[in-house]
Amino acid sequence: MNKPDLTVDLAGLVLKNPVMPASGCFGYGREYAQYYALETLGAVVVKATTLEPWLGNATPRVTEVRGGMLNAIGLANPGLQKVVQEELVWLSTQNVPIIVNVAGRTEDEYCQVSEAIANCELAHAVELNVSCPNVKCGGISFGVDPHVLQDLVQMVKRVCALPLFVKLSPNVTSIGDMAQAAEQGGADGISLINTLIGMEINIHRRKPVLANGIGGLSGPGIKPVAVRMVYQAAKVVSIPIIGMGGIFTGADAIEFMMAGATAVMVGTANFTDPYACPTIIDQIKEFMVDNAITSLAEIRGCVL
Amino acid sequence: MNKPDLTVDLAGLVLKNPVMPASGCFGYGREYAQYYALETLGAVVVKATTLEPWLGNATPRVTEVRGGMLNAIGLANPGLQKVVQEELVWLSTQNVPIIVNVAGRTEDEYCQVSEAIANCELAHAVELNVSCPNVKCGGISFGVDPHVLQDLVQMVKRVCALPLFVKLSPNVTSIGDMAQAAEQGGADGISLINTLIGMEINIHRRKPVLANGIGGLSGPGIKPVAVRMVYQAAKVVSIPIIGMGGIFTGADAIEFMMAGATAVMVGTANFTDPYACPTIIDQIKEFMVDNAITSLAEIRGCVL
Amino acid sequence: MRVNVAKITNLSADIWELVLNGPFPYDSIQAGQFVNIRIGENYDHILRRPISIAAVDRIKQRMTIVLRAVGAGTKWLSERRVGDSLDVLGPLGHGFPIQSTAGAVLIVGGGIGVPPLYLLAKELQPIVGQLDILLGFRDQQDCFWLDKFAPLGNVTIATEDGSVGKKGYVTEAIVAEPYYEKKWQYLYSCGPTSMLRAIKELFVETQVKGYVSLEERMACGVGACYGCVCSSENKQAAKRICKEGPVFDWREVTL
Amino acid sequence: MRVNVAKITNLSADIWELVLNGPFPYDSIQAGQFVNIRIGENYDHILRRPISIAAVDRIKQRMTIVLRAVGAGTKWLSERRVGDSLDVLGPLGHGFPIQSTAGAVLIVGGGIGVPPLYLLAKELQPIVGQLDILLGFRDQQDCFWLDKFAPLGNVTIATEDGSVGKKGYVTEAIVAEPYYEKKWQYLYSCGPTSMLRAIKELFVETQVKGYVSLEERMACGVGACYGCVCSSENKQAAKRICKEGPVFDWREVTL
Ligand SMILES: Cc1cc2nc3c(=O)[nH]c(=O)nc-3n(C[C@H](O)[C@H](O)[C@H](O)COP(=O)(O)OP(=O)(O)OC[C@H]3O[C@@H](n4cnc5c(N)ncnc54)[C@H](O)[C@@H]3O)c2cc1C
Ligand SMILES: Cc1cc2nc3c(=O)[nH]c(=O)nc-3n(C[C@H](O)[C@H](O)[C@H](O)COP(=O)(O)OP(=O)(O)OC[C@H]3O[C@@H](n4cnc5c(N)ncnc54)[C@H](O)[C@@H]3O)c2cc1C
Ligand SMILES: Cc1cc2nc3c(=O)[nH]c(=O)nc-3n(C[C@H](O)[C@H](O)[C@H](O)COP(=O)(O)O)c2cc1C
Ligand SMILES: Cc1cc2nc3c(=O)[nH]c(=O)nc-3n(C[C@H](O)[C@H](O)[C@H](O)COP(=O)(O)O)c2cc1C
Ligand code: FES
Ligand code: FES
Repeated sequence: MNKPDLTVDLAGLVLKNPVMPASGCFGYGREYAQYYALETLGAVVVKATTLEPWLGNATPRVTEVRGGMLNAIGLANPGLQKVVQEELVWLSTQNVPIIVNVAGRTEDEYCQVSEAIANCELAHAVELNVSCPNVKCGGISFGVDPHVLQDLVQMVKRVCALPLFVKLSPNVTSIGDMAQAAEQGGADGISLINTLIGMEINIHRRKPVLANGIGGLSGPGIKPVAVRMVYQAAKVVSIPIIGMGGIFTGADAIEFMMAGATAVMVGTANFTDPYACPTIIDQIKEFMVDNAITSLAEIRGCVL
Repeated sequence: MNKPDLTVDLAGLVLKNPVMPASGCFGYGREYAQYYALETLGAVVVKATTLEPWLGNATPRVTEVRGGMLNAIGLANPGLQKVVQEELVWLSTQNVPIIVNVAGRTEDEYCQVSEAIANCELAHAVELNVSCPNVKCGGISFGVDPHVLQDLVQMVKRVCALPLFVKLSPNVTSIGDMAQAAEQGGADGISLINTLIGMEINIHRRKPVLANGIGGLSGPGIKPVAVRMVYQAAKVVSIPIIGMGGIFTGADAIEFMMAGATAVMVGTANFTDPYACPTIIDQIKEFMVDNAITSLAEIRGCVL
Repeated sequence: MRVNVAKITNLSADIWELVLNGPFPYDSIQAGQFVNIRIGENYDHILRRPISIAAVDRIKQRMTIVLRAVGAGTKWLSERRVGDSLDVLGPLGHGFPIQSTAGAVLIVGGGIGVPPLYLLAKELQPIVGQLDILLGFRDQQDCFWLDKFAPLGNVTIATEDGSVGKKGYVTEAIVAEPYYEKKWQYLYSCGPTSMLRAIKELFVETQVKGYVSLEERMACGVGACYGCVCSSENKQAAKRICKEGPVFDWREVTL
Repeated sequence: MRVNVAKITNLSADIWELVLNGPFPYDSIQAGQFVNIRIGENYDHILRRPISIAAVDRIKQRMTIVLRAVGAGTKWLSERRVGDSLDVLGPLGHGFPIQSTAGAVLIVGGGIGVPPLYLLAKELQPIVGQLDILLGFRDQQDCFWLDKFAPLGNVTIATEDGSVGKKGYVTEAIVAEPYYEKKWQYLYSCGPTSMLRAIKELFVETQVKGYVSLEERMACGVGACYGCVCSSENKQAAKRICKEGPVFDWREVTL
């Protein structure tokens, strides 16, 4: 048999394999570069970047729960300027496509950051994190109302020439509606899912474990919800989907692709095992060989 | 110290302790009666009951996933008449309050079943399962639109004299809105959460594991989402809340009560251990003794 | 209930025999009943795994199960050591009725459906005398317990590749028997649903009475969740395999 | 990296000492660095647990950790047997700078913060000679490694109930020393944040230089998730305890 072909095409961005670290779980790549060459990856997705530096939430910011973890980092990041100058400049020497996750409090902030990322010519795509609170709408997230989302995507698309992926929040009644809104707004692809909102209480201290009270649930326990949402989104949009949520093995990644994902992102698994991404790439390859799959297109969306 | 007082008052229905099996996870009680006396429980909550018998979905209907399980039973049940005659008549001899979970395809079906349950004088409360597809609204669940929900609750309340608990679906953007809609509709309490919608794919067969494709996710992995939703609902309603989702230990139950629940339900844990409910009751008692808590009211909603 | 692993034996590549002792109502076990076993002590596996009881020693108060390590749960079971304790529920379900059995009996087992038929054969043999026992396996590697079945009757083996006994499926071995439609009065079977279905087709036009043991994914294992139903031929309400089964009159269930 | 448990000793009710050998860059370990240990092999615990390196034997190529079993992860670690392998990442973070240390040194440890100070003391002692070592524990039950510290300096013990050494908190033992504000040039400390905060208050007006080791819940342990930050006094961007720490100049961080 021929060598299996792991390349995937994400709206014109061709990746040598479908596996990327998920935003916020891989810093800017430096920390994991000591474990393996970043060029092993399909792409590197960096932490959320905002216009100004964000300090993030008080600690504790993370806690393990059964089936996963909760985080309330609060999108802490050093701000656009430092991200570009100190991180992207370095990362661009690593011979791997770069996707910059962008967050903001207003549509204008999203536009400014996305435009600057496109103009700096160091990144290959932008991923909009629309789970942030929208200050104009009383703090309700951009990612829960289809109209708000479509407008946001449209505005960003106008100023950002890079492929634009919209990262959807799973905390909605209809993920299909949100996916369609992103597509209609002009998104080149969608990525999902961001974290489910959860909470853990320390019953001895009688208060939430996280300083922020609520936090984002990620890890193995959310995979069934994530696979279902990829499946539902894939039924209603024709732009490529990047699936994530609890991917820990190659088999998990294959499951998302069968549900309709073109590529996948790996978040929490990096914490359990810093070699998670390269291991998953190897396992996908192995599965393809064992099952005589020559290209991932053969299985993509096969359950739809 | 005095003996801890585990009684709770659910809208006038006084339970000797706050622990009940969750609907659908305990049949009609008969199967677990061989393991312990049902009167040990705060109440018994029976499987969803519909006007006519429902056959349910094709098999496989259940599968284990990391952090929990998926089910697509499809509310299989022998229908109102048999439930009353064959199950409630027996259960009413067990010296334990009975809560009947009611489901339907139309508002009229919900009303007929709830009214009949009230009139049969064997049950002590009705729990409306509003996660069922509403045939009039193209199969969208009653439990995802606040207006549809409020109307349903209002109509049922009019014909059903028993305390009425509305069991909310977690697959919504704002659980607070749904909780308020139930309260405004006249609900005497709300229970939450029902299962999250999930999916698992068998990558070797290239099809979903469950015959139904998607199913309901329950078990330890959903607890953080459930605790968060109880917390959010408790902030906006004043009727009592019954919390559930991944409760496996007394500590889990305490966590829900601290988030605002008056009582709790235990679902999937019964499958892992048939003695789950009595064990949880003992553990709650122990926690109260260890922490000098004389009444559960002392901790209820303490993180709100 | 907590029982202990008294012995664990690897019978073939992925098949394991576990002898369990410790407090358990051994005396009440019927052939065809199963135990539902907890996997691990933590929350990694919240559903128990149903495994048939394959043999009982009522004097020594112990029982035997045989399992194929196919996934995480059975793999965990295959890694137990002597002295480890297991949390089991059982005996569960309804076993094979044997009271009214009379006349020539055919027992057909396939793969990992074979073990409970050993207990059945041991209990039937004193009642009906010589049994015709037909066991199907994938290949030689896959065979087990042939020596244990040998004294209980007329044993025929069929393997898909012919490496042991006849080549082909068990149904081919059945039709190879002259007058097979009239040869037996009773039929007992356990194995993959495809096999049970093929057997049902062979005998549906005959007078042969009998029972099949079914499998389905289970959650509670005690009849409380309605996860494990099968449908009955008369379109009555679905039957729970864990509670009304796993053994059913083979004419009553849709396969 | 996979290391093996060479020895496991129960030091007191809930405190365990594990000697680990097998491939690990022992030679590069600095006092104050930690390892991040995977708990179990399945998905029940997806976050590693950070544990300080308490001792290294660079000749025998092994290291020692000491842990208190407080929750599921540390309990699991305390249940390891000799020969079991552990998946560890490390050495992680930045340890205690010792190059420029000169003058009288005070080392203050509290509870489970004591172990990394043993490695520190062993490395500092040849450089600066006699050390003043002050260790605080809850009670006699809670004390460990006193004999190991004894040869390294002038050791004072404080227990909350006075069952060993002085009664009270370590800070009380410090202020009991005449001219404590001027007694030492360097301070090294590790223990509960409340203790570090109290010590900082004692010395904030003095010229004493030094370092504290901080703790925070971690996810990645390598600097990638920004889960474990502490804030710095100059209101600059938060510092990651796992990467820029766990050891910080005590004047730079807000406690
Ligand atoms: C009444 C009954 C008796 C059985 N007796 C035996 C026996 O004696 N020996 C033996 O080896 N096997 C027997 N099985 C099958 C055995 O239960 C499954 O092989 C086992 O549950 C697989 O679990 P796993 O974790 O290894 O596999 P996984 O595939 O990881 O299991 C995932 C989930 O699917 C369920 N599942 C997967 N396959 C089956 C199946 N075939 N039947 C039921 N549930 C399944 C598991 O219980 C689990 O919930 C029996 C099944 C039933 C219903
Ligand atoms: C740099 C560093 C060095 C440490 N060195 C040691 C040591 O040498 N010996 C020792 O016994 N302990 C040490 N700790 C504390 C140790 O990491 C925690 O006690 C341990 O993680 C608790 O895990 P658990 O599963 O037993 O408890 P659980 O309470 O069940 O843990 C739940 C979650 O909270 C986290 N967590 C809970 N308490 C702490 C804590 N105090 N610090 C960090 N995370 C926590 C856990 O990692 C886990 O993610 C150190 C912590 C840090 C940050
Ligand atoms: C610690 C942490 C930080 C995260 N930060 C971001 C972020 O900055 N931007 C974003 O879009 N998603 C962020 N996420 C969400 C992940 O990218 C991912 O969507 C989610 O964790 C689900 O995948 P997983 O289960 O593989 O972790 C973060 C997740 C974690 C656990
Ligand atoms: C097998 C199964 C059947 C269920 N059937 C019902 C039902 O009939 N009516 C209902 O309201 N909820 C039903 N549920 C949902 C549970 O009552 C409960 O809300 C959910 O499982 C979360 O709790 P848990 O994590 O403790 O299981 C069912 C859940 C399971 C697992
Ligand atoms: S497994 Fe629950 S009814 Fe059979
Ligand atoms: S634990 Fe991730 S940055 Fe420190």
